[in-house]
Amino acid sequence: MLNKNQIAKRIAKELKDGYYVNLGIGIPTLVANYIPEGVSVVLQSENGLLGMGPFPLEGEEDPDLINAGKQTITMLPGSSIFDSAMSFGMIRAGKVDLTVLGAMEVSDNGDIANWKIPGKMVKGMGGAMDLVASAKNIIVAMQHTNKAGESKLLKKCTLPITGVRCVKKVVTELGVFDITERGFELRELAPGVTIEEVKAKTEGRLFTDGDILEMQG
Amino acid sequence: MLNKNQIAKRIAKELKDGYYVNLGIGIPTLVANYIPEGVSVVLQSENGLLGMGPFPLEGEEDPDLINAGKQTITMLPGSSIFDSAMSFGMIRAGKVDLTVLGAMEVSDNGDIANWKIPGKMVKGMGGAMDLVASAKNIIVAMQHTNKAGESKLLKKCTLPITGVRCVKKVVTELGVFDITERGFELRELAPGVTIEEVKAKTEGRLFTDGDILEMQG
Amino acid sequence: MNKVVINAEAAVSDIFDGAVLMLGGFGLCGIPENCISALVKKNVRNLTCISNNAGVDDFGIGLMLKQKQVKKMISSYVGENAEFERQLLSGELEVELIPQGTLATRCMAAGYGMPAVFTPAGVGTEVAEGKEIRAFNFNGETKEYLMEYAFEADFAIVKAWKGDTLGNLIYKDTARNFNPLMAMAGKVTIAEVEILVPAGELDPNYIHTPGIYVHRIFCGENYEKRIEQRTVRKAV
Amino acid sequence: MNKVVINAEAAVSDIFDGAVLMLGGFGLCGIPENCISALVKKNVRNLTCISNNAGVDDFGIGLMLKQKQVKKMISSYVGENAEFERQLLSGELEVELIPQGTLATRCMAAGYGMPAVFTPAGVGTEVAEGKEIRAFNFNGETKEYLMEYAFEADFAIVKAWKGDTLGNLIYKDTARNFNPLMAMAGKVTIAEVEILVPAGELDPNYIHTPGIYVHRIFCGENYEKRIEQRTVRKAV
Repeated sequence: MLNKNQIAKRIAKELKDGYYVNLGIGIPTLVANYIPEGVSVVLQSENGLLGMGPFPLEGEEDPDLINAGKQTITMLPGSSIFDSAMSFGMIRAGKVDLTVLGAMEVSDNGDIANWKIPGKMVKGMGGAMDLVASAKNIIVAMQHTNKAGESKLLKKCTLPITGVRCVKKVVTELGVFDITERGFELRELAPGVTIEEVKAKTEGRLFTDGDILEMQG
Repeated sequence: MLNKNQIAKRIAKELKDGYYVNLGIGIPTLVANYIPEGVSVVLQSENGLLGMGPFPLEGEEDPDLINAGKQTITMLPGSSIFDSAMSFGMIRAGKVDLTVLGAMEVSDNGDIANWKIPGKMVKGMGGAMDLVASAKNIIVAMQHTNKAGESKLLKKCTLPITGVRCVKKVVTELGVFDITERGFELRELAPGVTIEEVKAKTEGRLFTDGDILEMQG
Repeated sequence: MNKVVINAEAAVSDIFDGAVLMLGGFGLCGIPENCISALVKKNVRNLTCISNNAGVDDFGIGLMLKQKQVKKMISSYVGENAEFERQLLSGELEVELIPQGTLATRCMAAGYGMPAVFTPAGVGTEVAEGKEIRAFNFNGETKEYLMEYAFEADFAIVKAWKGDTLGNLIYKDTARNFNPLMAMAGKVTIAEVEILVPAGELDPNYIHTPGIYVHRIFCGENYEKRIEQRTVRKAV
Repeated sequence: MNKVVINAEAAVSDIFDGAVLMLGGFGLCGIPENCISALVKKNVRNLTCISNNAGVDDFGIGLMLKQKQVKKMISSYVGENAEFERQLLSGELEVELIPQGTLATRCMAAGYGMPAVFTPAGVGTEVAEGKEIRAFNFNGETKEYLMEYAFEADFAIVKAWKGDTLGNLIYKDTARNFNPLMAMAGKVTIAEVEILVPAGELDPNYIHTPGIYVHRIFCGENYEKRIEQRTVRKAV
């Protein structure tokens, strides 16, 4: 079973040189810490920046420079600033190569729910609906089950959905899953995790086809 | 009867302090030479400039700085440069206060034809269709009759039209005409011109209502 | 032509009860602090506020919420505000949540004279309820889009870094965000700037909002520029 | 990540017969001179060219027309070209004339992922024939608009003033025109620049085209920058 940082590290292996990447809040943010050697990517922050760098050093925070999570950040050489319409314009136009998001639920046809829990205060979808409706390549990074131990990989989302048939891959502490016509295809298994455990914790259609690799965190 | 410069000078009296103005090619361009004292306007060039200044001095021409007629120009203090989409965006949004255009024909309901003569090589509408479809306030500056002596103020345009019901005022060498529900209302008469002459040279509905002023070139 | 007004009070003096306002900024970054203070002082009420966020309890639009000046918020994310939550749950406040890109694009549409735009955001979700859905073949695939209308606002209130007396504006870093879009969309657009210069001092090539969109401008003061999530890394 | 190619020949090497190209520029201002020369040399044919103008007889797209490389021009104004006129009248060349603002907006729509836009330009004229017309209440009036589709191009070829190795672009004065719009709209976007600098030398606040839209960039040479209408005033 992998921890959050290992999940992020596994996802980072999906990055290819030259990719433009949008990382959501939570585990996805950690992906930036594990960009493989020799791979150069540009991070987009949907509030209007390409070329997001690490958090600033103490004392170097600039209130005019934040990311989509409202955290103080820095810019790397070659950055560009633009307004929110152009930011979502490039997202809609499919110019962002990879989007990594957290989720509350994912269904076996790629629907995602990550913005609203009925009965709880709704904070808003922010840019999530735009991202999931537009990105060509969406990876969800999340825990396999919720706090009650229930599967988050479902036949059908129970929560209000954020987007339909958009998720391509799910990475959890248990494994790596491609979303296919036939449901979740288990591709990699985390060290120490059995297929039986994955089966028990996956409510949606799950199948394997060919070799299952060991998931490298 | 007024000459081209006097027509331009008369139109310049329509300028109000603070106006953003788009001047077409031909007589409209001359309007810039007669901006009244104390009136400050900003000229838009639809290829992407607000704050167009006069032609450059010999030797100061910059190939990167032209107007919509492809002539070398200058910028005044406070200018701004933008792309063609924003340029026509501000036109469509009604931010340009006054547009002055030439025309081949105007009808008494405000239709304008100024882009195409069947049987002749068609050069294109350029920005004319965008301008006439969007501007709140369009003045046409033109000769009252064509080379064959036929009226250009018509009941109905005979040439392919550029836009419908858009012209608000027509200024010719003979007079100033508002376009109203009842057709061309003669408001001002050029020195030495009689109402009879205007009537004879106007094919569209023409009427007068109240005082007719002398047109000041 | 001179669009300069003396201060925020003068700039917002004719904003009326029941007005529809756009307020620039993302979180607390790039918000029109001076105008918000003036609106609080003026205590104008029943406002509809189009703004990506709703401030925090004691800063930004939160200050107007605290005084119950806001009837309706149109935002993409309103997370950081307890008073907002209280008013919403008690029914005192209406809220319309819309996707962030849709919000941005609907502002831009107004400034570009486009009455409606198409976006895939929200297709298949509750955001699509009651909206016209249309499939287009575009960008290599056939996909459904929602038709979304341009926003229209009585007043757009934005914050820029630099501006000139003709209303030309330049924003700094991610404080740009929604500001240039809203600047284009107001029937009346009010800009507050940190640095106000005479026309001619800004390079025409680097102006983000041409002055034609801006009706009033003033040099703001005492910017607090509060940071919502101060996050730093350790020096290695 | 380095988007730099060695020269124009390398940049256009995979442009194929029958491709749809966008070419930036307004008149002869801001046209991609180096790429046009390379296309002439390559003699690729049956091209569809989306460009506001068609050059003059011996410069700009006129050079490609002379070699009969262009099957179809999509432009708003094609006035200054005798060879163009000859080919058009003889039926060798197809031309589609569309309003300038519509052309610009259809390019932008592609770059912004919007499959269609609405514009009033051409309503009631022959431009509206066969197009969907729709009335909207917007900006204080009810008015008809045409629905126009986003342009899609195999290659967009633009000219900028400065660029960096990540493809970020800055344009100069009115040589900006259609260039940033087309830069956003190409499946492959090629930029030629007068000055090419390492990533990090351009101020992120003043970049007109973010590098995400640009696939190849090179430093052009021997810019002629021909003036179409040299117009001067007398010193007083």
